[in-house]
Amino acid sequence: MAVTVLYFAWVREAVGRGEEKVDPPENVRTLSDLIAWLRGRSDGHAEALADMDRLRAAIDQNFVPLEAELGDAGEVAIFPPVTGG
Amino acid sequence: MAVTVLYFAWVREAVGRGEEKVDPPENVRTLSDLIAWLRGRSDGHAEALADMDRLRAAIDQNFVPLEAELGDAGEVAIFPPVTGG
Amino acid sequence: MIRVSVQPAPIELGIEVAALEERGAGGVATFTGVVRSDDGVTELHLEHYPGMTESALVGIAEQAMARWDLMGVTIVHRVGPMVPGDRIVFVGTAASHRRAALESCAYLIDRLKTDAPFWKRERLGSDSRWVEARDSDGDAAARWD
Amino acid sequence: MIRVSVQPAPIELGIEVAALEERGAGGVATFTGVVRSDDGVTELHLEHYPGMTESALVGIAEQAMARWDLMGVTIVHRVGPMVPGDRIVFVGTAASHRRAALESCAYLIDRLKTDAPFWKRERLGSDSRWVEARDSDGDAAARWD
Repeated sequence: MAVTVLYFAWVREAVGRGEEKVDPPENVRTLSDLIAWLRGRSDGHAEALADMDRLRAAIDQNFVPLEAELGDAGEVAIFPPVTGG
Repeated sequence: MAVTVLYFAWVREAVGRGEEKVDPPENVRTLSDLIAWLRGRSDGHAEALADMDRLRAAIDQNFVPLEAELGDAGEVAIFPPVTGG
Repeated sequence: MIRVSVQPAPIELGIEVAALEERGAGGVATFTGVVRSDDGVTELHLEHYPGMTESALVGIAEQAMARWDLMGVTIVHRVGPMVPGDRIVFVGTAASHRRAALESCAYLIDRLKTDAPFWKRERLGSDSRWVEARDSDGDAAARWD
Repeated sequence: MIRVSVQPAPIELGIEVAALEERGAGGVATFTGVVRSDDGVTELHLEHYPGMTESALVGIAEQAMARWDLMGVTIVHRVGPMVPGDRIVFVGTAASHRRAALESCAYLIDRLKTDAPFWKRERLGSDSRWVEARDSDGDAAARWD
């Protein structure tokens, strides 16, 4: 199941890119699963995604908890807690 | 004891003037006394000052209740409840 | 910094807000009252008590400064004749914390409604009438006691 | 009427307020966030999530409209580089009742802090750092739940 993953702020900087298309295996069902699987892609991914507590996420542009199922998500975003305003 | 009395809004209109100097007798001790005494000055005064419930007042530019003593007030103002803002 | 103005001239909102922003606090909250155009009023006339008005407004501003951590308080009230769409009153506060800025702004306008000597007269075509005080304004002011 | 803008251009406060005043509601409340100049920050950079940002802000504005009787809600957030003194964010509401205007303004800015995908990076001379989220912002947003 191909999915577009977006990264923002220091997650983006550590990963080294803002966007990538990935095709995770069947056993990747939740956002947490996806994050754990993405860690294996590079040292940058491993560093950026090391600490789940520092990460927040959205599926198809809606905030969701990391336990959320990916379902048929087309776009997943991984980022630090927001700091606007 | 001479005192300057100011009137505002419909009180001013009914009295027919915005300011007057008056010299009430000794037995006029409170604002209520003064208002009752002022009623005798003209039909306009009587009309404007007929209903104490519709009146508010200040002594020397501070809001005070109508029961307040005049003391050595230099300036008394009588007006309707305020409607600014 | 407290700024109070009681003026016949139109309220220059941009200038008032800029002065508050320059306090460097990070947050500026404002409330602006505008003469309504939807109830048949063709003109509004604001009478006030010169001298007492200014000191009453300074007193309200000082109370806000004492109650919240503010870097600036501005109160501008227009007097004399005005028409629908004109600004009657502007209150603004500058603070490091947005809640202090917004709460103190509510305080200023609630207090101003009951504690400053202004009187409104409305003209509706050829009719005119003094605006009656509203109990709800007393209630709004009382919540800060 | 809801207006949402996420823009690299400076926030034109006068124009935004005038549009709210023209709603004819009688009262306009605003909150403006300004880049602070007193903590050594020389530049602030705002990153956001294009597409999601706009829909998140519209969602927050719609929630305010559902909760209070409002005639207008405006949210403008600047993105990209800015310097101390620049406006980061403007929220404004138009309502017949001043309390609705001011409370909804507080709601908008509290919610925006936690529910919209923006990230701040500060530059202090040659150093730069991502701003950490604050627990107090979560608490402020939670009081509206």
